Amino acid sequence: MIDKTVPTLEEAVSGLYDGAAIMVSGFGEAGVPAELIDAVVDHGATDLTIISNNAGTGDVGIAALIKANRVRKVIASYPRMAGSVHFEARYRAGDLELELVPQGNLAARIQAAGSGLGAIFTPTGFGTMLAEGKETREIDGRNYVLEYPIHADFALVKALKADRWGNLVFRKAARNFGPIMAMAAKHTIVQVSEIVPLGELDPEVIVTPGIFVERVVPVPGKSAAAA
Amino acid sequence: MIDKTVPTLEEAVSGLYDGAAIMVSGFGEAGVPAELIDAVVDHGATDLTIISNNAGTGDVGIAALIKANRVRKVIASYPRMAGSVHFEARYRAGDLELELVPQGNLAARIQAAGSGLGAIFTPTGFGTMLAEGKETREIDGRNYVLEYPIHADFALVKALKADRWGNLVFRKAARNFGPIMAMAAKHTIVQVSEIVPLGELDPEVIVTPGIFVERVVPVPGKSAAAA
Amino acid sequence: MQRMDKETLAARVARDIPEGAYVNLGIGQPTTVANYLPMEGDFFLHSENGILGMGPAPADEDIDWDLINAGKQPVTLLTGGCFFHHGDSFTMMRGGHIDICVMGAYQVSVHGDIANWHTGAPDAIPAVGGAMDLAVGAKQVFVMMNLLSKTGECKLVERCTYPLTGLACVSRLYSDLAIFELGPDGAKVIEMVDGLTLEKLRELTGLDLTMAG
Amino acid sequence: MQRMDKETLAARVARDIPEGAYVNLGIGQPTTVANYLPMEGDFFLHSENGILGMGPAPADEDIDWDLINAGKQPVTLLTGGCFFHHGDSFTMMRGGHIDICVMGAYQVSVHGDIANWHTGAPDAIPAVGGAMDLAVGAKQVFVMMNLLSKTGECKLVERCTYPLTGLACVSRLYSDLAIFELGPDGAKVIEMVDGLTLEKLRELTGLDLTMAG
Repeated sequence: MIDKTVPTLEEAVSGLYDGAAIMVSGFGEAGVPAELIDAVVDHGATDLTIISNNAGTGDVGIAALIKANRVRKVIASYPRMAGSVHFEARYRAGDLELELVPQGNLAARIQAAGSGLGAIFTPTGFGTMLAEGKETREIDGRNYVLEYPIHADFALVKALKADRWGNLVFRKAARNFGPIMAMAAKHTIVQVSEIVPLGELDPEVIVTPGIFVERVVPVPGKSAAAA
Repeated sequence: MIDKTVPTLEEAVSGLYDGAAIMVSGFGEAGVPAELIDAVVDHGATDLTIISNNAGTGDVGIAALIKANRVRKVIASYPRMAGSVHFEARYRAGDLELELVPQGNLAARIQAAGSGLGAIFTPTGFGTMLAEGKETREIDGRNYVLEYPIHADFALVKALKADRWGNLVFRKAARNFGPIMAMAAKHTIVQVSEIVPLGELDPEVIVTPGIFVERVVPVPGKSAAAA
Repeated sequence: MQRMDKETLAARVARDIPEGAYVNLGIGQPTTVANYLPMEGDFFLHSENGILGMGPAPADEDIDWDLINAGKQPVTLLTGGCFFHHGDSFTMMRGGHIDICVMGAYQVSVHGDIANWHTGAPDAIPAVGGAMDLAVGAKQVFVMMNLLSKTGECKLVERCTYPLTGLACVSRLYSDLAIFELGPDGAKVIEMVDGLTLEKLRELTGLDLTMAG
Repeated sequence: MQRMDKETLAARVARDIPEGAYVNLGIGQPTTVANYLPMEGDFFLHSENGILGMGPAPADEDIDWDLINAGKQPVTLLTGGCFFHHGDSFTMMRGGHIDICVMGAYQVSVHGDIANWHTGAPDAIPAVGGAMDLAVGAKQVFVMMNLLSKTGECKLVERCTYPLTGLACVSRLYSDLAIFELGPDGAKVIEMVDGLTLEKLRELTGLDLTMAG
């Protein structure tokens, strides 16, 4: 019997290692796997590359990792937000490398990694600073920039429900990057509000099939609805 | 009030024109919009390019269009099947151009069109006849073939249910190419077993958001379940 | 002459959005355009974080932090709306499925270039979000801004000096003083506020403006 | 020597598929491998047309033509299985998420090249389906076939003469006479049927075979 659920956050992140590239789901606060990130802080892995839309605010989530000086590089579209003080401090101190990626290119490069493409020609960013030094090409009268997939060793994802095969459903706009990051990482670790029996998730409604998920850990009562 | 439903198949395909490129959903018989294709036959548009996984069998569906000599070109991964007699006859007679595309490249090129990419480097087909003459590149030690998006003027799609905004859900493996073709065509026309009131489709469960759908026509009782 | 206030301008932009349009409203001033779309019509508001059919802000007791817009403000979902992941959301944007997006800007060029993500200041920490995807992907890009900066410099320019967000993509500029059509032939004036003349507008902008045909 | 019959061979392939594996079984002979996966274990069968968790053929009265496999035969869905579109299905295949695929072949080379979609006959109407995507994308590609053609020619070759499906992708060949490991160092024999010797196998294949280490 295959059971991908693990009982503790500690066990969920036990495979992490120094230097790992980690995708973190979430947009703003919605869909951020805050407890999994706390577990990464506790784990102690360092020299991490974090791939996420934002770079955390206040002292929680990615901001906590940055504060603890565990992050070498951030790949994000919108790292600077009200309250992203730890990111700003480390960045200004030169302790933190930033690769700024337009949000749609971030999504498309993550999808390219998940789907095994070698590179994509995307129109986004053509003619801007963010395409400087990159290969470009005119195709059928439009201009495109060549962008490469973003792979990760781990994806930390927050979902609403999972079963023991790792099938996932999400909640409202907390879905955001979760499904595509789950596809792009070698090891996808998911925190969910609820583990449900196999068969309870409608086969038509499963958003992320279990093939993309390695471990699932219950973190009850942590969906926004329950907050 | 926006209502994308139209009462008749005739009205659903009324915008077709000679020379159009038409995507047709379906894999085997599942998800084939047979009644919409019949309406295309009745419409009379000719010199069509058909983009579909298969090329029809017997005298129905795409086979009926081919039999009526309305098809100039087929883009497919698996055009030859037991019973694809009209395809074979026209192809051997030299009346029908065939672009054979590996199934995953067909899907990826349709997705590239829907998502606005200019081209993709895909590993599929590298070193084979189907990549002859195409640009290739080694990226991070793997070999890739440059493939271009497949756009269409129309997509004919079969779904299970729709609401008046064009939101869609599908049935089992009849989903197949429907959602990605709906994204890649200028005009997406959908036949459904049932039109439901707005709000009846759960927002978490809608597979194809209405933004990708232009017209919906009810063809009651034509899902496999009801057959 | 009487500058249009922000609310009047938002209402003016809303008038150019037809029923049934799929619309992305940028963070800040553009968000207010939603308040002026006719309640009785079906307008499809898209949010980059995976929402189509966004409704207005909720009552305090209905706030759900899993249901926020691109500006991270709580919103609601209309009946018929739906959720999807970031891949599909940016397929909508990059793939040309959004009919109209409305954005703010630091500068816009007469040919439709836009600069709205980076001031170019050497110590600025950059953040780009989805602006470049919208600029390149929406069928029509509308910009909404004051025509003049606080220091009186015209933000409609021959050539942007701020770092670009997108090239030749803005079709209309809605400003507090005038509305412009932008494109390969440069800026054409569509409307001006009462009391403003083309001559005066040429003076304010330093551009050789003509009226739209 | 005793050739393995098709059922014995299917059972032998099944023995090398660990519980929890995500597996794509090709049309024809490979499909029968499913019959030998232990009932009490969780095996995840993928079908390119958008199914994960495929179950066995249904009873006649339960046939549903919206629930078919890649060979267009009616199947069932296990509890816990799910449906998805072709984009996601080939993401699973091309993106390296399928652990094992099992395919038939016209020819396989000692270095793992495979030819299984086209005889090369000038009048053949080609059809490729998902074979090239599986060949390039699955973590391990197993081939299942008779070692010799009906006319006695060896189908394990130094270099394929039929049009290729994929290059250097097959890791194992399960044939009716022997099982081989394929790769950069050529073909190594893992097992042979009773009564067959390495010498005899070299003679049959015309290849300079060695036993796997």
